Amino acid sequence: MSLLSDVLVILLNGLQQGAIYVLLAVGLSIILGTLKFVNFAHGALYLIGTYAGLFVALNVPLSNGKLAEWGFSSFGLDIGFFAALIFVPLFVFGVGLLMERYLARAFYDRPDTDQILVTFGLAIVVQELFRVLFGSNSLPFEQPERILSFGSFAGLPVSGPVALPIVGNFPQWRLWVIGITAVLVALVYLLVEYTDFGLVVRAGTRDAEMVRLLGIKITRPYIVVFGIGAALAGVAGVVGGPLNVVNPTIGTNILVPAFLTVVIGGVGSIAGAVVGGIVFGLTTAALVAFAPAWSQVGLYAIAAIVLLTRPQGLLGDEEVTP
Amino acid sequence: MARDNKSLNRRDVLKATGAVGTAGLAGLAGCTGGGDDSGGGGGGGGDDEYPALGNYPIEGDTATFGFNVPQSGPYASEGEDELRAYELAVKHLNEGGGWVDSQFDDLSGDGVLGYTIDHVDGDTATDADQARQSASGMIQRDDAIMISGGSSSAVAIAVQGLCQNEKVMFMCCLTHSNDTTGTDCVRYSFREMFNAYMTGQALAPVVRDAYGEDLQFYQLYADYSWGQTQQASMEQFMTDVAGWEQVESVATPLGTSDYSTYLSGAQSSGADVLILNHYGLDGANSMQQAIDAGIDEEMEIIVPLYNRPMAEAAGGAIEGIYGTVAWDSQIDNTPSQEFTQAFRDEYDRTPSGPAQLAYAQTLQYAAAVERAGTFYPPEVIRQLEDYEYDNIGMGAETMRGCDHQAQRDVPVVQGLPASEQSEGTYFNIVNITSRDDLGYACDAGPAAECELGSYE
Amino acid sequence: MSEKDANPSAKDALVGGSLFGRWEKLRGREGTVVGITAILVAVFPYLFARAPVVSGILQGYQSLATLILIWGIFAIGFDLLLGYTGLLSFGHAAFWGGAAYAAGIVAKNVSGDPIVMVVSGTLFAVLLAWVLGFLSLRRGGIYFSILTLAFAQMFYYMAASPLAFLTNGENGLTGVEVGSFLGVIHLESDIPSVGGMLLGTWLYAFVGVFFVGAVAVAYRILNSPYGMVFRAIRENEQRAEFVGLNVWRYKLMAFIISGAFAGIAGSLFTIHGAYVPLQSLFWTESGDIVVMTVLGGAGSMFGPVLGVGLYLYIENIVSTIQALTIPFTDIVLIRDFGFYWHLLLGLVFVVVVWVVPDGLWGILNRLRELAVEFGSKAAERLRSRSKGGGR
Amino acid sequence: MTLLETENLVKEFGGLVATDDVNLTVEEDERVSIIGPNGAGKSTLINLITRRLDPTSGDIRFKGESIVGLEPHQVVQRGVSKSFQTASIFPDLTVRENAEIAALASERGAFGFEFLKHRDSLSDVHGVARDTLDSVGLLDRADTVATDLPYGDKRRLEIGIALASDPDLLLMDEPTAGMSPEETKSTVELIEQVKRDHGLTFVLVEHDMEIVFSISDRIVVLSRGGIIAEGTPDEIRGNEAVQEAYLGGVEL
Repeated sequence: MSLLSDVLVILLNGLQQGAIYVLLAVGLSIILGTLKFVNFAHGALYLIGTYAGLFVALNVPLSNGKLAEWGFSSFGLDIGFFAALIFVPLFVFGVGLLMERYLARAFYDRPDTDQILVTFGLAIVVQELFRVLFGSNSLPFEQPERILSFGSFAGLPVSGPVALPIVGNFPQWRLWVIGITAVLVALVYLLVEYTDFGLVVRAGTRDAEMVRLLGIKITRPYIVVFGIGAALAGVAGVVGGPLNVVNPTIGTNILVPAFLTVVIGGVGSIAGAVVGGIVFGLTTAALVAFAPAWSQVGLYAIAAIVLLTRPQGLLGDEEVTP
Repeated sequence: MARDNKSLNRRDVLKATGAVGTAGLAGLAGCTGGGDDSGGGGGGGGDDEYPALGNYPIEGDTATFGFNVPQSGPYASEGEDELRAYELAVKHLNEGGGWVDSQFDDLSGDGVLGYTIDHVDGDTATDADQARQSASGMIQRDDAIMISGGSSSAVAIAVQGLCQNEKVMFMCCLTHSNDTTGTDCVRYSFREMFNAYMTGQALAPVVRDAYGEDLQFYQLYADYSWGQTQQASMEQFMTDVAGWEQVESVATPLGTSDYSTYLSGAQSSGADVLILNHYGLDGANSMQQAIDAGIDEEMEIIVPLYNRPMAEAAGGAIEGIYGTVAWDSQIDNTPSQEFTQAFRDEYDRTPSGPAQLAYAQTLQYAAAVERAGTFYPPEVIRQLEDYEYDNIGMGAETMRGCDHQAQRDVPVVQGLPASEQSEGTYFNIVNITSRDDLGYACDAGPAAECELGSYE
Repeated sequence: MSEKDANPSAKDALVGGSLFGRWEKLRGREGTVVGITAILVAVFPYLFARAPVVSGILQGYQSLATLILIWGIFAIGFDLLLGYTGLLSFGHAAFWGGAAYAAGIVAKNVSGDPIVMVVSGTLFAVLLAWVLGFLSLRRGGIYFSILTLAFAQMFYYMAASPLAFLTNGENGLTGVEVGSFLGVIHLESDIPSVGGMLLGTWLYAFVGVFFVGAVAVAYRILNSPYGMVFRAIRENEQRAEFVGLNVWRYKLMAFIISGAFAGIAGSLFTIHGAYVPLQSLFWTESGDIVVMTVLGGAGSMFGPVLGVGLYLYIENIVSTIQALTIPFTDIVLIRDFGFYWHLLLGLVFVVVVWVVPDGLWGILNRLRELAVEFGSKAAERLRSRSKGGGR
Repeated sequence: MTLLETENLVKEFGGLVATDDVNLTVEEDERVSIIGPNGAGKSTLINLITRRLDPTSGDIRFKGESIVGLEPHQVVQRGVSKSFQTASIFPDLTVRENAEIAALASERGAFGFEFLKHRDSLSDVHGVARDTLDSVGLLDRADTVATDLPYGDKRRLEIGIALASDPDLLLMDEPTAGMSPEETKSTVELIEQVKRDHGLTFVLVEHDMEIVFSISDRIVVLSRGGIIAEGTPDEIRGNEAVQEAYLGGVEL
């Protein structure tokens, strides 16, 4: 109604859309920055996170795919959303470690192109595996009504609309998505900026060769970086899952915008990933409000413009070697 | 399966004996053939009177149907149900049962024109490109005499264009765009399903009675041809029939999965009704997000076209929301009950709307072949054009000759709450809007843009 | 034929004289390569779709044969960029789909002459490749891949909505009327007599001519200074710059040339189907050409064509296999085999990238080398034995 | 005639001054070595001349014309060639092809449109390539794939590539780095021979003082980005500032 409320709505929606990108982009970015590894299978980690979230939080009926054929009529532990928020990142962290150990490590010394190709292939494999197991139709991922409810404590309501001043009704879950993202990204930021682990990561981002020469055994921080990146993608899957339908293609669909977020923000920069995600979210939301037909085109146009005018990304360091 | 080792097929025999090509070569078409091209194949009497065309005449004593449905991609579950219905139709054609015994007098239950019916299936993946590749394989390799399928308009339009070129008949399954029998219509394709235009006509009186007159409505629509035609007809009929006023109509581009900003716009518009012209998973997304934003507390929501994957994905979000469906097992008449029963007996599950379309279209084609006395496509087409029937559970119908669009009733439904949903049951039938209140003349609406193309 | 074999090498001298040796020498000649390609193109549809027994096993059909050649042209051009110049574009759908649309729109509004369609589609692709290449090549490595991806997606979404008045949006471009070739030959019709038995349709012959032409041109490019420069850039871009080559402009040329091949292929795709699906611009199409090229063998002339054949064969024929049985028996190994086709393809792709980066063609090449070695050894033994006998 | 001259050349990275007001001249037919402790700015200076880096201020002139606005390949086309610190070759191409690429660039320019011309017809290119390989002693290995060469031969090839560009000035960045004593010896012989055969002007950056003092006409000493001494080998040997720089530097 009022211009102010319109602007606020665009802001909130933009932040929320950006939040999922941010979660994915931070992981992608530290992996790319520190390990110089291009992970086109990051979307697959998101996919795994979403299905794992569904599995832990709910119990959904299966009507399609091989699992249903093999007699599994439903799927899930149904132990609540909060549990998913705890267990899924741990699980995907583990998946990330495995991926680092058995795939990425074999490719650190191979060209970017090979890294892109092998992870692109892996993304196809994971997607198809999920299609085979769960069917290609969409599963409903209902938003949790409450989290943290146990015993006499009813828990915090997280779904449904909430009345905000000026804005009016707004889907509560979207606010939670923004909040959870902010907390997690802040944690990762603190970890990287203020711990010894972070020091190695930051140094690695600047000059991996130098860190190696200094004799720091780099393998462990590396593998942890990969795990953290994966875990963030897992969280993104859990919190983002209930916003959209869940099917095997969501991983590949989100990969492209997530990658664009990284490159427009600046590789290796957490702040850059945050800024990139917010820029994407806000511009998409604004275009939707003012020129909807161009909202999808706009995302890619912005990425192209940023890359051409500021190749190192909005917050990226200038590359030393051409 | 028809795909066993055939060392030579009919097309090859033609080429090898130098009997020259079929269609094409201007001026030659129609002059060739007429001889003994059927190559000593068995069975079907009377098949020699027509020239070779497309995959006619049929080699051997088996006629192959091609069922091109989504087996991967977002509509796979719908495709699976369609395939079940197709296979059931083939079974009934060959062995009797179901509507073959009770509703279709033209059919014997012992094949069609003495030919045994076989079928091949293909995966469209709800992708026009792949659907065409799959269909051309069926036509060229498996010599399918008829293709049926489609779970989206883009696929149906792409495949029916191919079929027109290849001179092979296409029986549409689920396609709702005006264009299928409008600007992109072809001679070789027939549609039983109603279209976006008719959905608008069917819904308007129902929602007017439910929500009252003098309301304001706000539309979101998927920005491609189906969404555009859907929103145009909703605008027209909500304004003309329901007497409502449109506040705004906003396009959501293809590929949108987050509708929150669009929905915020609708929310702050002050309109009373929100019409979400999104189909399938887009519809599941936008509907779910509208409910999460609490829009259902402030506005009434209408979703013009439902399908089962959408209902499955949206879960309880569809509660109370009006829309239309192709057909529903709860429709109370003899053919519907018979089909539901036959399907349940065979598969132990409830058939979906598209399943009924698939079953009906296959039998409809077979019956037309029997009436024509030949598989020669132009004659079959002439049998279907302006054919009147009342045997597939949607009342008295006409397959109109000018645009190949069935003139029929349209079921209007409301979504059930999650607690009342069960496998195959997602909706509550509110009304069956009579075909007398629907449709348009041959020179009006989408039909005005239709040019069917040639028979041969 | 990989570029390594195209050069006379010491190995040839070793095996000279034997039958293998003579063959090895002939293999490298341009005329031989083009001639053999033409012969293979001529018998392919017969073997694939019509020959007794063979086609029964292969289960091929005419339009798939045509489609394989069309994608083959696309792949040959793409490999000039990926395999030879070392640039991984994830946006070639823009040229393939862009040309397909351009050819279709020209057919609808100007002329349906197949030659006019190919020329206009290709020109459009070249212009687009020039502009996108100019912009994308400002960055190297993954940035190049992502920029091309971003641009191509931009075109996809533009074709989907804002330009739907031209492209017919989601429904795809329908109503494309392909005219007759030279005003006489309707491409959809069959070729009379023996030509028809071999080639099938005029359309196949039309596409086949372009395919052979594409092979000839690509072979020539690879043996021109460009071929050398492209590989130099792939091997060591910095060094290429420091011998005084304008690396950037050569990269742009590689991009434009590969765009031109994609353009020819895209235009032929429209002629083939008389329809342009919107998906032809989607990024999965770019992904498909990457998979095909790498699977077959990037950096070789015919590997990518092999990859195309394999991919399309699996996609269209293997995917319809209901159950995998042990040949000539009814023992079922895997039920619903076709259902897994994409998964299997993905797994094979990962293995190829990981273990055999030169793809299936590389494997074949190694087998061939083994055979040559074996052959020359056998010949030698034969010679020594005959000498012994003479004494 | 003055071939190369830098005028008040400055390069700063952030606040760090890597090249400090360097005025360097190289005359035609002169062999100049640049020495200095680690971090003295030798590589930066070379990278400035080859245009890999943009100077912060100052000018670089080659044959009297400023090359500051040029791209690296244009500088090479003008006649400044460079051999790298590591064996920068085209590993999967044959030795012959390695040389041919360099010859192509010098004979046919930085860019051409001859993509349909068969390379067998480029006799000029083949000639230059053959001569070059002959002069670096790799002609008998012309058909070997470069990556299969032993390290010393790779470095020879690297120098060969630089020579095949037909340079007027050759910049050599530590040509013996990482070599065994024998390889070093043969490389020095190669340089001596090239010097004799081609009458080449070159600038050598080198750590090995034995080589520097044996083949240089003039030595320039850099420290902390600036020139602290310059002169014949004999003059440099006795220069106190140089000894100070080396003793006070990071490395002896």
